[in-house]
Amino acid sequence: MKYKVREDGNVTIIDLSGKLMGGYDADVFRDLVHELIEKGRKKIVVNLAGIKWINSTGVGILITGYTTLRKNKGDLKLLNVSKKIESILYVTKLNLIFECFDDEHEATGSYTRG
Amino acid sequence: MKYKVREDGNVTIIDLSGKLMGGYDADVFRDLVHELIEKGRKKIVVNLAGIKWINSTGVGILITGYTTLRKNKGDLKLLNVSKKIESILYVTKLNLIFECFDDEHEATGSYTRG
Amino acid sequence: MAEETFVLEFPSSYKWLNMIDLMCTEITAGMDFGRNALNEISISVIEACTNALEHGNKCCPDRSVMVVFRRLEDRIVIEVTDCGEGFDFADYLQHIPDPSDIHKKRGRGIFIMKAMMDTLKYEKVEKGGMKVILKKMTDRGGEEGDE
Amino acid sequence: MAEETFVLEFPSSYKWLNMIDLMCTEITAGMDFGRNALNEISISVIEACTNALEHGNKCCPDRSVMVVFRRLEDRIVIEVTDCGEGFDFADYLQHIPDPSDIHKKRGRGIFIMKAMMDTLKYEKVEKGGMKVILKKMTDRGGEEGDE
Ligand SMILES: Nc1ncnc2c1ncn2[C@@H]1O[C@H](COP(=O)(O)OP(=O)(O)O)[C@@H](O)[C@H]1O
Ligand SMILES: Nc1ncnc2c1ncn2[C@@H]1O[C@H](COP(=O)(O)OP(=O)(O)O)[C@@H](O)[C@H]1O
Repeated sequence: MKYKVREDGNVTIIDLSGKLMGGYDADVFRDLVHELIEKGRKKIVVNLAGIKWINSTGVGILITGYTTLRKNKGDLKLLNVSKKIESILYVTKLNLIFECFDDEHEATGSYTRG
Repeated sequence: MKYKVREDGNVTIIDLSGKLMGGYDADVFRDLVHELIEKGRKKIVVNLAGIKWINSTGVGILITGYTTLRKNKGDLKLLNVSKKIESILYVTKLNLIFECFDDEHEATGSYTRG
Repeated sequence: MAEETFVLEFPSSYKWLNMIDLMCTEITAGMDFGRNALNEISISVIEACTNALEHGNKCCPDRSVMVVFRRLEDRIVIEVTDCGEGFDFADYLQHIPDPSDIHKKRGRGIFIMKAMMDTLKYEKVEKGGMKVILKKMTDRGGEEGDE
Repeated sequence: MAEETFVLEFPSSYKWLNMIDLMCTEITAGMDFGRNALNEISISVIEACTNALEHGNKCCPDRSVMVVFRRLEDRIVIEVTDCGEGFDFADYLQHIPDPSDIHKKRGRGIFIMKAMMDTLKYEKVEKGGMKVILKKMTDRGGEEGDE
């Protein structure tokens, strides 16, 4: 997994790319989320467009990020969820947890509207 | 292997796609060349842009087409030769036989100039 | 058409999972599966291989994971074998934790395989490791004659 | 890093050659090979597998081809084994026909492998078939200590 962090107003966009799975990726993503929370940037959109693939552990990484942010009065929303990721979210019912968007403006806009 | 036949003036362009290798493909390509010769269309450009890959037998198919056309006072030139195909042609010295082009207009133009 | 069998052995590292994915895609191409079903097979194979290399082989690079694909007219059967200690699958399969529990980091792999494939079975192999057997019927194959 | 070994068995049909190509690309990725060398390896593996399934296994779908990839720091070694009758490779290797002969439809595979890899060796396996062993040193590995 690789990532880039961008800002759009008070929303932070994390562009993930490569493979999202257990082990090392989990630590990297957890540290990133903590760092952003410390900076007061708690409105996160995770852009999955560059994710080649993901497994259940990768979804676990996202859900851990989500719970951490929610505890800190922030949120984590998903952008560009592929069919594969969607079906993992669907069978695990995590689709009911994550807000998902296909359009970046809609994703960031959902925070300012909210 | 799949193919489409197009005409540009008196030059015939064969767009090949998929995999070019022995067996069935050899028969299909031989029949196609014979058919074109019978129609009097002997100036051929084989466009390899859509070829996912090729092996030495595939190159053999092209060289057989070439010799058949030359015997009938025609020619067979190659368009969009990938790096992989190029290196097969290179080690077998068949690059000295085939005229290769990266640009379709140049390939067809080479016949009208000649 | 008779059964077509493919065997792959690879070292226990995450970095080869993409290769398994590509292989799975090539093998299942042209079978009577819809796009969703193909995704489900590929996701399940990755989950099975992840468990094998991680829980089974403890990511030890000189232990390999073996994957067998059996491609039949009406179904695909995939067996993934590791050389680990095994686990109490009978017990686990009876008490699979709720995958929608957001406080759990892990523990969704077996649930996903079970939900996405028609059959999920575990066996202990002689040498000690686990073999997980996944099966999915094609659209034509229907649901009949399982187990 | 120690040797990483991959084993693949697949049915004798041309349609699986693309899968071998993908696998070869994944395995050699990240090794110290330039783009040309990677192409040469992939072309050679395809030639070896084509010969194995065609001349060795006579395209019989229930005979399989076995490919072993050994990925080392300084080289890749690839062994392709079939279950055919074998052939007189010693004689053939001494009289490889001219590959630039435009009147020949076929007969360029072995020449290509020999030209593109650092070592090409043939062995007869016990059960009767042929094993061809291909080796290529990485850019760092250099040319030394061969055979
Ligand atoms: N091949 C295996 N060898 C040993 N233990 C396994 C194996 N597969 C699964 N397990 C056990 O079953 C548990 C649940 O697996 P799973 O549902 O895939 O979730 P996760 O892998 O995220 O823990 C694992 O934590 C592990 O204890
Ligand atoms: N695995 C094999 N088993 C039996 N014969 C083989 C094998 N590989 C090569 N040969 C023999 O060597 C010949 C030359 O092979 P090659 O140079 O690859 O050209 P081609 O396959 O186009 O004939 C083949 O025609 C075949 O007779």
